[in-house]
Amino acid sequence: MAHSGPMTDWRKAKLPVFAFLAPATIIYSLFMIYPLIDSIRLSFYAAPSGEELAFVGFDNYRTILGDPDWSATFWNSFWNNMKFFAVHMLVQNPIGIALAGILSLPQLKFRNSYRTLMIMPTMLSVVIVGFIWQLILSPVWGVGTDILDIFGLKSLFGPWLGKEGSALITLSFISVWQWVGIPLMLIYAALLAIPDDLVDAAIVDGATHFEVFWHIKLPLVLPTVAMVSILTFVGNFNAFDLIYAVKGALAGPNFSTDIMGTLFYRTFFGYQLQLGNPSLGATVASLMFLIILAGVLFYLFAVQRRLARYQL
Amino acid sequence: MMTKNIRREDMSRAVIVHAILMTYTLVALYPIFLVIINAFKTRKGIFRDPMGLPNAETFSLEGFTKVLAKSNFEVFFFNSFSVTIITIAVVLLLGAMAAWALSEYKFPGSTWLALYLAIGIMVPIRLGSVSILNLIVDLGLINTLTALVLVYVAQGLPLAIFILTEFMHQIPKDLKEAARCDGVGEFKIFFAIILPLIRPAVATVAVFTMIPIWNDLWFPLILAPGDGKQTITLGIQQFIGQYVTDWNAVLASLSLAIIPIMILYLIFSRQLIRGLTSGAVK
Amino acid sequence: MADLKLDQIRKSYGAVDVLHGIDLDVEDGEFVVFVGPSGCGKSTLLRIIAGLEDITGGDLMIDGDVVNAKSPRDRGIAMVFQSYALYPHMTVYKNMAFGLKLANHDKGAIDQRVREAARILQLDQLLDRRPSELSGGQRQRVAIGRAIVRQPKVFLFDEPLSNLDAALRVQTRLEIAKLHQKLKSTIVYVTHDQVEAMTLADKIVVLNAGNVEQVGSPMQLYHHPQTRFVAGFIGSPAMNFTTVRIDAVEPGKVTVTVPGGAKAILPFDVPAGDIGKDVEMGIRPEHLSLGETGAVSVTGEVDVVEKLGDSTYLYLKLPNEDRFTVRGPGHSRVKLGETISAAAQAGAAHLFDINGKAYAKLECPAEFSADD
Amino acid sequence: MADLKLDQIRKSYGAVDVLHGIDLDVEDGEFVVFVGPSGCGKSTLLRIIAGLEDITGGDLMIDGDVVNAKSPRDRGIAMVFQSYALYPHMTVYKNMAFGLKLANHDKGAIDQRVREAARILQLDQLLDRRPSELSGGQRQRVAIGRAIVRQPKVFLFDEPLSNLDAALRVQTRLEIAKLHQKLKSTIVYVTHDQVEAMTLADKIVVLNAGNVEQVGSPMQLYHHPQTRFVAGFIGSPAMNFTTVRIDAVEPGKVTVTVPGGAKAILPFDVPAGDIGKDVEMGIRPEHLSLGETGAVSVTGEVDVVEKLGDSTYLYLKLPNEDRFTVRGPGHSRVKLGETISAAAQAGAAHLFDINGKAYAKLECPAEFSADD
Amino acid sequence: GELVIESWRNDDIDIWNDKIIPAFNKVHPDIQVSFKPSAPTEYNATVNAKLAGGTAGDLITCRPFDASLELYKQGNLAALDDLKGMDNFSSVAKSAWQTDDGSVTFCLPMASVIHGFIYNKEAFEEAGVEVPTTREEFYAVLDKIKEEGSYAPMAMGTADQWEAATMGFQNIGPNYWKGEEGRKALIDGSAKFTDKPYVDTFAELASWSNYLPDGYEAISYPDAQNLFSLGRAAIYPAGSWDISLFNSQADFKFGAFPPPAAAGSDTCYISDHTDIALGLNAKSPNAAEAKVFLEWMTGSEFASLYSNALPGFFSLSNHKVEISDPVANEFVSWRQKCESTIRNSYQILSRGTPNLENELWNLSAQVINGTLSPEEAGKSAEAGLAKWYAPHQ
Ligand SMILES: Nc1ncnc2c1ncn2[C@@H]1O[C@H](COP(=O)(O)OP(=O)(O)OP(=O)(O)O)[C@@H](O)[C@H]1O
Ligand SMILES: Nc1ncnc2c1ncn2[C@@H]1O[C@H](COP(=O)(O)OP(=O)(O)OP(=O)(O)O)[C@@H](O)[C@H]1O
Ligand SMILES: [Mg+2]
Ligand SMILES: [Mg+2]
Repeated sequence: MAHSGPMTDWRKAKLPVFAFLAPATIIYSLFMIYPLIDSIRLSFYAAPSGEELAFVGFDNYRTILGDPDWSATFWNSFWNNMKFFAVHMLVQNPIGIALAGILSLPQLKFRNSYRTLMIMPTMLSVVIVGFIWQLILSPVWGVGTDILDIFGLKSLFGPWLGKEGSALITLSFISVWQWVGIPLMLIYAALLAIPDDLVDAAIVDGATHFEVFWHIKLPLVLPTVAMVSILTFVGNFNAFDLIYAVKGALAGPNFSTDIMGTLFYRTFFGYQLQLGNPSLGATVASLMFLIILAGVLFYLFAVQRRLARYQL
Repeated sequence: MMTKNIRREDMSRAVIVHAILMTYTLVALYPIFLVIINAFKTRKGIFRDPMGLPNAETFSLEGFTKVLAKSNFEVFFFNSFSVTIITIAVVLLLGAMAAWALSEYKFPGSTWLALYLAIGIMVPIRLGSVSILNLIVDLGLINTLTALVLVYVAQGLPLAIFILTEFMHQIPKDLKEAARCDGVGEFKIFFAIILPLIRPAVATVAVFTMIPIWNDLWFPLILAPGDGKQTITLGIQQFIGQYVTDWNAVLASLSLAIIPIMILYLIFSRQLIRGLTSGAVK
Repeated sequence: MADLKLDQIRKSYGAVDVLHGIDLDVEDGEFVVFVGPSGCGKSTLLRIIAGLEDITGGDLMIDGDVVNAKSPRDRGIAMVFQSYALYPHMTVYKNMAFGLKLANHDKGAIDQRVREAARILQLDQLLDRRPSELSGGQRQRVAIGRAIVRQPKVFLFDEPLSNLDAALRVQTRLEIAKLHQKLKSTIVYVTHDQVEAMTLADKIVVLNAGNVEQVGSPMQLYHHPQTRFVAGFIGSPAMNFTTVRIDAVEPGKVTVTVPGGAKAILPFDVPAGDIGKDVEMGIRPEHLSLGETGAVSVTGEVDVVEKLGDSTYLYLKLPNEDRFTVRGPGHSRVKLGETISAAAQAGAAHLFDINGKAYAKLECPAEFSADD
Repeated sequence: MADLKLDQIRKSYGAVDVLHGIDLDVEDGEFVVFVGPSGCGKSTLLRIIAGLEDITGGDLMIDGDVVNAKSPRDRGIAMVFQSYALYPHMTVYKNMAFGLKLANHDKGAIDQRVREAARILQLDQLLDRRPSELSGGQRQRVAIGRAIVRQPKVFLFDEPLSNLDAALRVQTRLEIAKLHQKLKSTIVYVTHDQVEAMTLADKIVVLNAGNVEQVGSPMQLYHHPQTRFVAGFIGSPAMNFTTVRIDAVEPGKVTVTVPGGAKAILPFDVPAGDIGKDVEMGIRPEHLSLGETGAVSVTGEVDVVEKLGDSTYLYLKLPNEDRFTVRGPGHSRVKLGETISAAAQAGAAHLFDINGKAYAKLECPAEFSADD
Repeated sequence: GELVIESWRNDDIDIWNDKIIPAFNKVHPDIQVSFKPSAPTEYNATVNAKLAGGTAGDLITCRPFDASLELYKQGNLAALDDLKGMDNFSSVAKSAWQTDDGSVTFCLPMASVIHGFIYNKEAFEEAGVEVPTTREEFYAVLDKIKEEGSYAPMAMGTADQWEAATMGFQNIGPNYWKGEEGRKALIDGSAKFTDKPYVDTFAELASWSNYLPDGYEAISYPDAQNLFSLGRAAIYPAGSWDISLFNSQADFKFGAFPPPAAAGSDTCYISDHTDIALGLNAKSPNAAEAKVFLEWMTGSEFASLYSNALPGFFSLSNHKVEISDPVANEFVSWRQKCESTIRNSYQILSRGTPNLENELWNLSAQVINGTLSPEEAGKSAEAGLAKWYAPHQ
């Protein structure tokens, strides 16, 4: 974290520091950290049906990573999650960046209206989003076909949500549609912080608006792009709702849309006839946490350090 | 006269730019539009011609009448609203306080505390559901909106602190020191100077906090499913049955559920625009 | 290198008119400085020349071509910004090469030009640094270097020195002057510092609220301001003004009563109709001498004394509450509260009618006129 | 009102020593100005007095009490910041009243004090505006007003004028001077502008790299700089320096060779051991006269001419490449490239040894000495 | 206090509030009852969490077999053997909510659902086909309708997966594996999924893809319901619970027929699945009142009320219930001519990991999607069982 200058020594303000931090830390520790630790503790225990919890060390981890069925499921969901993340990185963030770039063009009319409208999908609940897109993509109701028909592309339409090859990608796109607002908002704010003079200078230097964006603005907002990326990563590896809303916890067809979140849910809470297994569920969650932590640490130490924040 | 001075490339660029923006706006809004128009149609109207506007034949308020008759929508609204608003207020206040302390004061372990407070961004809080439920039961808060608020506050704090800390760093140092020289106490500096100054950032955090809370289904279900305590998302769920889905009612309640969050968003978004365009706090 | 012609340039932002029809000719190789108070439209005019703002009305010609509709990159201009606007993520070298690279110059040519500019500006050692690793003055030079390499027809400078501290400002000012001598390029330069304007310009354009108040060489403006505004704006410390009453006029001569009651005969052609009117007389501090008698003399109480070492500024309060600055010698012994007199030669006085227009001054010793 | 005593104040940030033991006495009602180049520690010292920075070593006393451990609000100080640091969300009135309200003054008393300060600073009309609706000068005055209403023992100013344009700076400078006369308060004022320092200070403290270089009245510093650093820092345009060789010494007299070969006899006491050494001679531009003969004379080629109207600066390149600035009359006819001579009286010269310490000057006409 | 019923049956709120509870209150006006359903997909997780947290309602709607058994084992459900009126239920009816050894019953059986096919009578008339009675006729009818072209022959999709297993595999399967006989054989390990009956079931299922609408891979259960109720499909592989929806939404006449057996087979089998029961939260503070309610539910009034209010949910009690809905009546009449069985994955076989029921969802959907051959599907199901179930190892 970049500090603007010397901070005030806490000894001069002992009580205030404590008073400022205490309420947030207490509520957070009590309702977030304690339950999480309590649950993660479960990953070292097992409770055979009807029996008491017993400490089993790393057995649960061995099961998840060692048992062929479990590890296949686990790695399947991991790789699906990576694909899910890749689509967000390759589609959501570039679209967000591009739209933010366009919105930050000088003298653009209606920019605030555009921005407000474009962020609307982000406000919706996944129940709504899942429902809308199922409706649109349903081969039965023909909204999708009709829309493609407008462009003469009707023949391209397929039951994307139902095919193993395309279901995950389709869901990723739906998620992209919903969440584009976040990178858009954050990067737009960063772009606005770039002084107009820099843009003017580049234009006088003979750059087109695209070149200004590519050579000047983008390099300058790279730290924000990196932050958006890590938020995307954390968000994607915690994702659950959309897939659950559209495909259920079984994440079909044939687990092709199964990501870590759905795997966790299915394992922890059970699904249909499958009983929940809190111990294994907690193990999955702990592994998720480790993966996310690894990603975050990678970002902190390998990426963020290398990205210079330029004083604008 | 006017046009002679306007560069042709500017004109064509403006056309292209607006074409792109409008296309994307359309992509963003069309699905929402679909939900809303279909909410005003009969079931047959919905499924015979989902893209058509409601017309004399297909227009129907059946969904809305059902939703309003069968469920206490006012109550759901009220619950969702109060939970969301109170949570936002608490998250913003406590989050800003903590962010302020973290960004302003140097004390042993401040980096660790910052990291500790950030862990919450990385793990799904659902994982802790059972412990949370037990805790809430022990506190005797089950089936109260307070329970929801507490959990949401804990859930919203990490991101709020994370974002607000960044913004706090941008507040000119002179301003705080001027206040100190003015003889202003630390609390007063925070409440009278800092809080008003970071309003735009606060609006951003409010939006980020609001979305998952308003739309959450899980905690209302386990913490406050009781009569008169349901939130709107939970309310909608009652129209999604096991084998039968009441589409009219679902669409109507979805549309109804969109409205309040949009209003909240628009309120905050004015602050947000101010924040974005004024370079944060200058 | 090129000449520049502004023909009735107007600019409005929505309903706000910022420039009200500016006419101006800049010749090839000329160093033109725009001065004027903050908000008068200097930057706007410069940005219009650069092509960064659209023109609301009128024509802008560079080398005889109307360029109103041309984009900045097609105008052959280069601009140096007040904030320098260096690209923070590029090295000095890249900052300078950026424009050339965009124009698809070949690598060798770019390198040669950048190194040449770096040599001229003594930036050779700094080519690999980033702007954040440079001092203010060095940044300023990089910004200029970035303009030079493009070999533009016209250089535009927008308050390039205002972010520098006093010492650096003097030094960079000298460098810009030398650069102009060396490159012989057409330069349009905006500043609100009249020392810069005086020392750098071949021609100064004084802007006031979106209008050209006066155009002329520094000495013309110093000695023959056509309006009270120009008189007050050019010169430091600023010209002193006080209200005088016109008592009598003769051809080429006017008798006025100065505050305190003394009379003065000044060499101005004032229409007889103005007899009895109150008009404004201006005298520069440096033309007033303490205690001496002269054609015009004022008396007042000293209410501030500022000692600068080489000279002392005495601030007199005249009987009519107008304030006069007098420059005395560095070792002046005048004390606060003393009542003193200061006088000037008749030729040093300026006289402005109630609209702020200067009356024509007739007889004029070399000391008080521009001759170049 | 209070006196202030700094006793061996040291400050380090981690391993970086910023202040190396500052001793200073400020008397009740005195106007003290800290000057020095950027980064020399002026702001740090001021902030230490304010209590915004911890003291690493030494003692700070206000009115005889050691206040090292006191928080800013208990020190009875008020500070005006370079950036003004007005609360952007409060009106002018509230900005000024804020500190008092928190100190639980009653409403009537607050209102009276605020209005009084507003009257003094001519802010009466602006009390309901927010800072964003004020001009730079007005903001500056609000910042001062905010300090005044608190009736502090000591006022601290950190480069309060550096964000203002030239005209406003002069005007505000005068206002601050009058304010000091009126309030008779103790003021510590930081600036890097030596005109401000010269005109405002009772006592100037020249800081250099965390050390006090010299303390004295403006005229003492102007006429009797103890080091080359102070000599070069005080005075505008800056003092000219060139290397001279010491040929012979007698008590109270030294003979030196100036660049170009001419000899000069100067009234300094130089130890015989320094004969044959190269030392630095300094002469202020305003003490050089064109062409005239004097005790010291230099000859060089004019490489820049700057006409300012009232005077002309000529920049000479001496035979040893040193550069001399000469102030000529406004109507000077000297052309670029001409070789000219400039001379000064022996008393105008300053001589510094190789460590930059001034040699004692003996005989000294009133013109070249501080006597107040 | 007030008795709270936890349920996943969102759909039934009206019936409970308007009919069942008022009827109960006529007899016991002093006992307040409220029906609190949650979303079906969240039900298990919610109830588990609430039970763990001690906030669950007094009466818990029971899923059949292991889900409820586990709740009982954890001490969350009270034993109900001593409940008066429990003897109104056959042992088959109770089997879904008993311990493995049958010694304890912990939920009061409420209803079963029957699988079969619902058809659009108008479509059949237009195509000139009769209700099929054999498998061969069934496919002839489908071919005919497909040929005729104005209706989709069959309305179903695989997007939700469970339809493929429940309305497909478990619907037509009993005719292959001979109902209970085959089901028990699977449990004792004497039959395997790689055996012919199971592979054949998968194979028949695979042939359905010819008759399903385009893009059936992305058609969800509500889509299929709508396709049929809007008159766009001729045959709908159904659960009896669909009747009430179609009653309210279809504006054409529809009928039902049981899954056709192969020509020449002497017995037909139907899936008559024990689906829903009501248990007593062991920690309920209102256990006494709750028992009163449960006792009332064993009576004939409830049986008749429930079966008629929810046509397609057939009371499991021994009371004779007059069902007024013709189609529901048709469904229940198959109990007379065919052998009943329950879904073969429910008892015991879904107790381990992988879970057979969930496996069957996935495999059935894949078979119809054509991404897996019937043989592979059989092998896969068997391999899954073999992983944890001793009789199959
Ligand atoms: N985008 C804009 N919209 C509306 N008014 C504007 C805009 N840009 C500038 N102005 C107005 O135009 C006038 C001229 O501005 P300009 O920047 O040219 O002044 P300036 O002479 O450069 O002043 P300064 O010395 O302070 O830089 C000002 O009154 C300013 O408020
Ligand atoms: N928090 C800090 N940590 C490390 N060094 C610091 C810190 N604050 C200031 N310094 C250093 O202390 C020195 C003195 O700084 P200070 O701000 O007092 O200079 P100054 O004389 O006010 O300069 P200026 O005229 O530029 O304002 C500088 O070299 C600066 O880099
Ligand atoms: Mg400007
Ligand atoms: Mg400073």
